[in-house]
Amino acid sequence: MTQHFVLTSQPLDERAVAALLDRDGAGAVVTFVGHVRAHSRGRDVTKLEYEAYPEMVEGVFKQIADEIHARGGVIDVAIHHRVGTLEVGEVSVVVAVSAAHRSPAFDACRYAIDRLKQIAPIWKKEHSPDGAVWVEDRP
Amino acid sequence: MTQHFVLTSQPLDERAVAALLDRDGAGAVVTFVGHVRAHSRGRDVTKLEYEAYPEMVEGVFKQIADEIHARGGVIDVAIHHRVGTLEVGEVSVVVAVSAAHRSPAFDACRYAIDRLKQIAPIWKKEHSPDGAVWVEDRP
Amino acid sequence: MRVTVRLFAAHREAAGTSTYVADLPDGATVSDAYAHVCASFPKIAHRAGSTAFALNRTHVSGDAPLNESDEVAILPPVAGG
Amino acid sequence: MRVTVRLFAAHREAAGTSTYVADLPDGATVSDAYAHVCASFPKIAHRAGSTAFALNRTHVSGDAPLNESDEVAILPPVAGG
Repeated sequence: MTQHFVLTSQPLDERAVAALLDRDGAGAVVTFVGHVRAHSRGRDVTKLEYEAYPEMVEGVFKQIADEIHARGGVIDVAIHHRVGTLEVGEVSVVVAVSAAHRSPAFDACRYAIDRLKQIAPIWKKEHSPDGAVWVEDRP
Repeated sequence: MTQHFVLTSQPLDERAVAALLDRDGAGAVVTFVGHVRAHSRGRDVTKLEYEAYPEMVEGVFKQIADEIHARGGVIDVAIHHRVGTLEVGEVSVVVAVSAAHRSPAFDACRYAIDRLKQIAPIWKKEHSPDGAVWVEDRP
Repeated sequence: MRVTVRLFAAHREAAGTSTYVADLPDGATVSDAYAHVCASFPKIAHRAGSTAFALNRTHVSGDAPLNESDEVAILPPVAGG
Repeated sequence: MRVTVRLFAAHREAAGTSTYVADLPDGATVSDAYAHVCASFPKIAHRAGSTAFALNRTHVSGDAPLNESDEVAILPPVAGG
């Protein structure tokens, strides 16, 4: 993994993502790691299936990073997302941000994951003992 | 490292700290890593010296975690802080929080590092080419 | 003109394909391509409010005009993260 | 009574020691211990507003009463993180 914006079917390694960051001058690195939960909206989850529009995803991740840089205060942003079938506990997404100070690092990391959930062309099918459904309008 | 609240003279490993967390039901893990910066308040920093009240620090970290749990929404909190002499770029502190959802995970991680800087009995001497000073009232 | 339509998630399953080529009149927009999708695959319910679009891998609104060989993507509500 | 006083950072350097034993009258408070520190080590400037205290490893205010063998810590402004 040598790219900042990655969509992959391989397991994600949060430390490798954070290690990609330019840390020159960084006093703060904030990392968000999303895991597959065993329960979701009242249902037991046995596994998740992530599908993406791969040719578009990395451009959207880059757009999110550009939006963050336009707000200022941040040194570097990396976003990696998994696709394919994930078991409970596996990592679906890693967002890492470096900044001189902690406040913009927290703000930017949160902005990145919120924005990813809004606009990244990625879909999720939740498998449970009752069947499988595509998740929509997740907050 | 098998404890949640640690003060150590050994290098910190952010993944090892995050790995301590209880992740049962966790959809989100947020990690804050503090690094020694080469510049601080207009001065070049050559190294930092951290001193602590070791018999008290872990209790204060535990208190911070208790405050977070009282606010609710969080599964687990781990806080590790380094003492001794640190070179530029080295990790001084790692805070990791697991929660079902991302919002309380971000809030709690930020609360923990803010609170640590307010109340943890830890002091920092900044060494620069002009001499060394104990840092006070750092925001 | 002919454009390539990309389908995902529930749309892809309902259509039984992830890509197809739509033949549209000159002057057609992204919304017209979406209407063509819904007409071609009746299992896909037309939901104006909750469907987004991309044209050549960039988000666009439904009134964006199409050109020969464009790639139109019909994006149901996303759920990444 | 005798209490153990812990000193840190600039205080420790000014005093040349990290621990000393202060002999205080019965009824003495944490603030009295701090005054004793400042009197014993003139290089330590008394700064009421920016100095915090711990008694037996718990934060307390200056009016906390002391008992024989207590451990009092004088905490200059902290800078962890």
